[in-house]
Amino acid sequence: MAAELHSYLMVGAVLFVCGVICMATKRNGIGVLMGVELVLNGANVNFVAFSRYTKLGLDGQIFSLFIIVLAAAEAAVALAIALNFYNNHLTIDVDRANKLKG
Amino acid sequence: MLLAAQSIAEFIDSTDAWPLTWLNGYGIVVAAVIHALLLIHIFAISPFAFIWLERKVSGRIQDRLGPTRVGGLFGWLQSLADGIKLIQKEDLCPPAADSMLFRSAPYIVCVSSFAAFMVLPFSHTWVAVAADCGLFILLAILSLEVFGIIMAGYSSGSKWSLFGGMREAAQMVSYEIPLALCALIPVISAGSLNLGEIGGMQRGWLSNWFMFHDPFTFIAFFVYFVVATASCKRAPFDLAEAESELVGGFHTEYSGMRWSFFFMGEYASMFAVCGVAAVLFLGGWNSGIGPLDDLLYSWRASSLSGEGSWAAGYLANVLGAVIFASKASFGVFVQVWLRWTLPRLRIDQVMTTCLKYLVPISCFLFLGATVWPLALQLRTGRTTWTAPVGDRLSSSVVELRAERDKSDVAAVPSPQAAEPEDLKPETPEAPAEAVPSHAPESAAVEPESGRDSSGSVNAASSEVLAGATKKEVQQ
Amino acid sequence: MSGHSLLFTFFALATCLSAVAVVISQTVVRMAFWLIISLGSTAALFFLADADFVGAAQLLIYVGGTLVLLVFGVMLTASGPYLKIETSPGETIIAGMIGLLFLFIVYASISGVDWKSTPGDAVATDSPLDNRSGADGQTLRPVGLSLLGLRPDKDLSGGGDGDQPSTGYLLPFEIVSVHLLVVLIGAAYLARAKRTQQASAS
Amino acid sequence: MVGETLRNLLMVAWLLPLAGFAIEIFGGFWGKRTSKTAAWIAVACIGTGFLCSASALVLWGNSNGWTVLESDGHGHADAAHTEAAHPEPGHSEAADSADTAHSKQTVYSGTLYSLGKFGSLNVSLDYYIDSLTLTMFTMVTLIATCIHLFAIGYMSEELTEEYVDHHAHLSNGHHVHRPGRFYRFFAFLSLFCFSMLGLVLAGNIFQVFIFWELVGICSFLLIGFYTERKSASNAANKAFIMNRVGDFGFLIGLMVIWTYFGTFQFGPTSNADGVITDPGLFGMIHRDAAGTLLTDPVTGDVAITTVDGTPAVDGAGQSRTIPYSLLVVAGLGVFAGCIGKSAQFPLQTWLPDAMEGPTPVSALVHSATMVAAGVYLVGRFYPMFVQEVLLTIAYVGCITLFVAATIAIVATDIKKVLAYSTISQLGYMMLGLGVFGWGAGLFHLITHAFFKSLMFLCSGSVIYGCHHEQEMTKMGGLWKKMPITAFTMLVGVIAIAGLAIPGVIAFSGFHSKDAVVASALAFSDANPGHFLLFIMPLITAGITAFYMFRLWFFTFLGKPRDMHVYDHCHESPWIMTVPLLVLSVFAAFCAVGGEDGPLYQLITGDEPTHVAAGIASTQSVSGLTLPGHSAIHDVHSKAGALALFAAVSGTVIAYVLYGTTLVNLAEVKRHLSGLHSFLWNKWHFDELYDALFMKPAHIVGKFCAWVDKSLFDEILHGAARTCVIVAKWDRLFDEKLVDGFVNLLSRATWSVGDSLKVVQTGKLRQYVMFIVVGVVTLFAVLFATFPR
Repeated sequence: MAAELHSYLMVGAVLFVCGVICMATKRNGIGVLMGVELVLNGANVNFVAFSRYTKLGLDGQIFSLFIIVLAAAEAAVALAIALNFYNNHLTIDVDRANKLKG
Repeated sequence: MLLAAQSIAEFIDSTDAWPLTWLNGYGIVVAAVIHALLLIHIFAISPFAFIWLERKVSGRIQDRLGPTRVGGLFGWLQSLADGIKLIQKEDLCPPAADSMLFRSAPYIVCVSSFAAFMVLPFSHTWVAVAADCGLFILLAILSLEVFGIIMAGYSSGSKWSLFGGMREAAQMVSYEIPLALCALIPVISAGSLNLGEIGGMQRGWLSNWFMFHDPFTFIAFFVYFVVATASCKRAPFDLAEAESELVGGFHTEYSGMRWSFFFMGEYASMFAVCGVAAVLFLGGWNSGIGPLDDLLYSWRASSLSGEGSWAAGYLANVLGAVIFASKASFGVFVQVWLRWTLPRLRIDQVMTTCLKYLVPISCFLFLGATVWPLALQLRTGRTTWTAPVGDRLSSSVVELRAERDKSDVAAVPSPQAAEPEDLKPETPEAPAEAVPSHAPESAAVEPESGRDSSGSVNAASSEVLAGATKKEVQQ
Repeated sequence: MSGHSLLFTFFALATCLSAVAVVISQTVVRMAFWLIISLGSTAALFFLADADFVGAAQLLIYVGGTLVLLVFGVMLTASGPYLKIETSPGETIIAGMIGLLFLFIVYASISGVDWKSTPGDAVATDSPLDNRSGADGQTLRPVGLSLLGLRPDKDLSGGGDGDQPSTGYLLPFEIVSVHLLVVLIGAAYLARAKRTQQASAS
Repeated sequence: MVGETLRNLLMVAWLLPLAGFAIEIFGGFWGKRTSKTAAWIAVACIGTGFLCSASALVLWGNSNGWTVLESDGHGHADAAHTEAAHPEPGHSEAADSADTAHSKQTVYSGTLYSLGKFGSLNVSLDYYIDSLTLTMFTMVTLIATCIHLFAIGYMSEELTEEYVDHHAHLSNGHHVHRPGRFYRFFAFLSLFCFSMLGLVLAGNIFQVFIFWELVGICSFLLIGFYTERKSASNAANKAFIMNRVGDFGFLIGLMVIWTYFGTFQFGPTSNADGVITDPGLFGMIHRDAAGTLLTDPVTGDVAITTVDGTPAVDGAGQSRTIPYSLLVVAGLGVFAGCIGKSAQFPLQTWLPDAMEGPTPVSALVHSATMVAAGVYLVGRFYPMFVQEVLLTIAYVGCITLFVAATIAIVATDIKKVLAYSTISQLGYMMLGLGVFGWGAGLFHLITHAFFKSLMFLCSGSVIYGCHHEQEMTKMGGLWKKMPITAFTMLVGVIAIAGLAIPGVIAFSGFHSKDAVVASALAFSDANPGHFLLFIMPLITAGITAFYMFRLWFFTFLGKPRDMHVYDHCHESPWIMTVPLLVLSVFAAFCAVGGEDGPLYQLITGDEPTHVAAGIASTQSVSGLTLPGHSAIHDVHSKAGALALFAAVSGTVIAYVLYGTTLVNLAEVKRHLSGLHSFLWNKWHFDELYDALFMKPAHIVGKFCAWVDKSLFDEILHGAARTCVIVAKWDRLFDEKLVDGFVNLLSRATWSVGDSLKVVQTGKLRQYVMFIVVGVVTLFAVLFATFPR
């Protein structure tokens, strides 16, 4: 059991790190969003694994459900922001969004 | 769990009375074999049959014969011949295409369409995966199909394809909402997302079908059928592949087997949505004739308990599968019929129909179906007209009481020692302090059982209900 | 190697490799494709972990909803076919190295925990979701009851570690519902604001 | 019943002008300034009032069988008269119902409307109706009707949208152009009539005061009618302020009365059952048959009596008394008000200036009615006056009549002459009242009202005919141009001069002045020390005849002095001449029969009790002897002869000087230049007041200004300068120290932010990298710090 939990956590870790690298390297705004999705999924995997293999029980599943729902909401808002950004800058390159540069 | 076809496996593993006891321990293998056979032989061949059906029907509708050459008078081998022809064709990939996506898109479409059959029951317990949230999984898998189409449209490197893909994406995402809402209406009546369970509830006379459960489900059936037609991008909603506007839509650039995969996927999903309609609204594998259903169920029960012949149970299930398949096929026939009868809508009309009419109607129906039992109870004292759900729930409460009485005789439970898993609820006559303070509210179950029981009885009855349904599914 | 671990290995590999592919891909649509594979495989992992409902929700909402939305975004913001916005190789290399370092750190922390000996017997000998309350992935009903404020899987009658009654997740559920509505309106407003500006400008 | 009917009739007559005023002033709906509607409404109101008054008079006479007119002859007047005409003071309907048959009720009093009760002070609208009230009512309404009619003609120039006032100049030398104010004039006239009638009807002294002020306001409005003229507005102010001085005394009198008597009402008050609860002012001062005041035996103060004439006691059992000196003060106070209102010495100077108003105003307000209000009040309040007060009244009247008459000799403005004549005649009335000739004074009031209003209207007619030329020096020979005016004016002049052919014909002035002079003679006979009180009016009678005939000769006889005026002169239209004729009839014949005639009998119908018998010196506190009717009657013929002689002499002198060319007027003037200029400057009263009041006020004001400027201002400026210096230092502190500290802080913050902003690259991806690096570092530190 512990081995399986371990494997699940590793899968989650890989997803998480991939998401972070995705966020760090992609200049496309949508790509960054995808990175965020990956990160959230890494967390999801961990929750479900804990739900299955520890005494966490249903709570883990419900947390992952909430994460999924909030990810959907976040995607909707982020997409709207991205569209607005595109309308204003005619590009989706996040490096152009440096108006807050110090 | 996904591919293990666990219900069949468990069934085989646990049966003692059966002659097949030598199979014990190898249930998973048997189940896999059965699953593969079903998938290949029935689900994969059925699209060919439907393609033939479509050609014949369209021919008749257009006052011509349709295919007649291959395979005799009815041309029933025409689809096979077409398949052979398509296999032989060259697999083209345009230079402007993103080849990796271009090649993989048909697989996504095809796989997602066929994977839906995993949770679709053909007869009592004849289901690959008897998942508790079967309907949910089915809808989820069906919704993946759109991805393949978008991929195909985007990666073809053609504007016709891109337009078709975009249209398809917009259309399917929009129509998923009323589809899910309409599918949920019988679910409300049944109180379960388990397709096998829902089908089993509609046993008995025709009036037990959920279509006739109340006015809202009756209307919901037709709405569902329209929406299902649209989500299969069938005419008159086939804007994604409208040949008069977009040449071929998303599959303009495809040829050969990849092209045919789209169509196999389309016909598979047609059958899938019609199967869902059959299970949800049209009684599933039940014939609609009370005595006949009872007879078939008694065959199954006797074979299951080892008293009767296993062959009788198997025959009963085969008969049920035939009944189910004919209902679903009739749905497919109607879709074909519609395609050759109705003109195509414009894309804005399609979206208007969905967002301005079908979604509000579905919402209204959903609301009505929610309020209906309440209103009916106020008038008549019971929550259903005809359907068996209420009776089933009431009988389970009766059973529960009998069980509770037995346990009362055996031992008086102390509140501290009582485990929730024990299925030994507190008696209603017990002193107030004996009732657990966390007792859930009666909202957990149907009003029938909640009406005359305390909170703990409710919780327990819901447990019993869960157990009972599971038992039934495993039969 | 049991069937279960075989399947797990397959889907875990699919998940991880697709995720890496997402990082490596240069085209957004390809990224989306690999992301679908990754998330779909994750859903399969959920099924394997007896979380049917979560897996189905993952498929329906994530794959079928969110990603379609993302692809929409890609198409609406693409100024040409197969849009590529390259990242400089140096950045990629640095990011990769830091990512590897990060992965190593996470791995170290995962393997650093002795799950068996943690206080409170954190790792159960078997799934706490026993037969009655939703083993074999039959978690639909318990999850639904939890969202309605009931916890059939928890012993909260006083025999457990505390007397506190469980309220389940009714309140978070409602909050998330309202949150979704707000997001719906907000997103609609955001997408609409530009158009009215243009209308007023023209 | 009779009382109620009388009350209602008089109320109608009183309130109708108010209604007219409201309609005229608020009903701008007839809009056009050329409409005469306002005038006709005013005439209708006051005319109806006259009819009501006249019918009330007739009704009143019928109810008591005209007993007052039964002339008993002066010789045996005492017994019958006092008893018949004077039941106890505080005669009321209810109390009188069971009275004897030969003594019919003549006095009615009661409350019209109770305004409020403040403690024991009962403020209400009361009425007090006796023969005097009715006579005054009839006289006022009759004269007012005539003057209203006259004014329609006189004021017709105002019937225009744009009236050019030739006497008012703007700063650029142009005449003032303004809309006509025809309707406003009549509105003010109506308001004045209402006020005057209210004053006459008033049943308590406080109510009298209210209408007294209202009359003053109307006077102010009418004098200042040509408000654009500076002289007019000055005159209005002067009149009003002069009246205020008198009213100050009036208020003192009111306070004394209120303090000691606790009531303002003249007549008795009865409750719902008709039982008299409060005797009223006139009932509280009790005189015995000899005219002696009832005094408290212990303190010697004057006792206040109850209804039945016994001394009243207050709540503590003490008998209520009033010190004699305060009774004098109260009387003098009330008389001070009368001085102001009736333009007596020393407050007489406002009246000639009041001639700035339109001539009908002068006729109505400043000759016939308003100025007569003072005399009327003295007559009304007569029972409250003790001998010292009466003596004061007599001397004030004496001085006034002489001073005014002398000024009138040299005045050349036709209206000014008449104004001084008015003052002089008012002096006669006051004198008559002061020397115990109650009936004589009021008799002269009525007759004078008729002939003076007649003369004023005549002068108005002349002015109107001569296009607003008022200087007599520019007139002359107008007899031919305006015969009606000249004739009626002559009637008035003869009346005021007191000319008569004894036993044949005598105009009203002869009878009334005769009565006054007779009273004065009786008084000076009884009190030889006060002989001036007889000599002065006798001389003045001659002066009066002189200046009145001087006026008439100057204006109507002789040669025209200014041909321009003469050529454009014309007779007035009928609407102006008819009132002249009507008034001339009354001026001539209203006093027919003299003291045996109906008018005199009517006036004296409700004479105060103690008047008829007179008071002997032994009964008098101050040792004065007040003559009774019989005493006056004894000297009547002697006084009449003397007065007639004086008048004839004056007439002859006037004729010699002005009617013929025998005497060189300029020579006379040169010889008497000192006297002339003294008189021309009105005895230097204005200069006197200027020196007495204005100059000291100016000196005090200048001193105050100096204190303000050089003392207070310096203190303030010093404080301000100190503040400025302190503020400069404060500013230095604020700018250098506080601001410096704050600026230092902000600069430090700024530089820190400036150096930190480099971190904010604005690149999303770098932020992510920062986070990752941070997490990695954190974990590395954790692992290094807590090894397994």
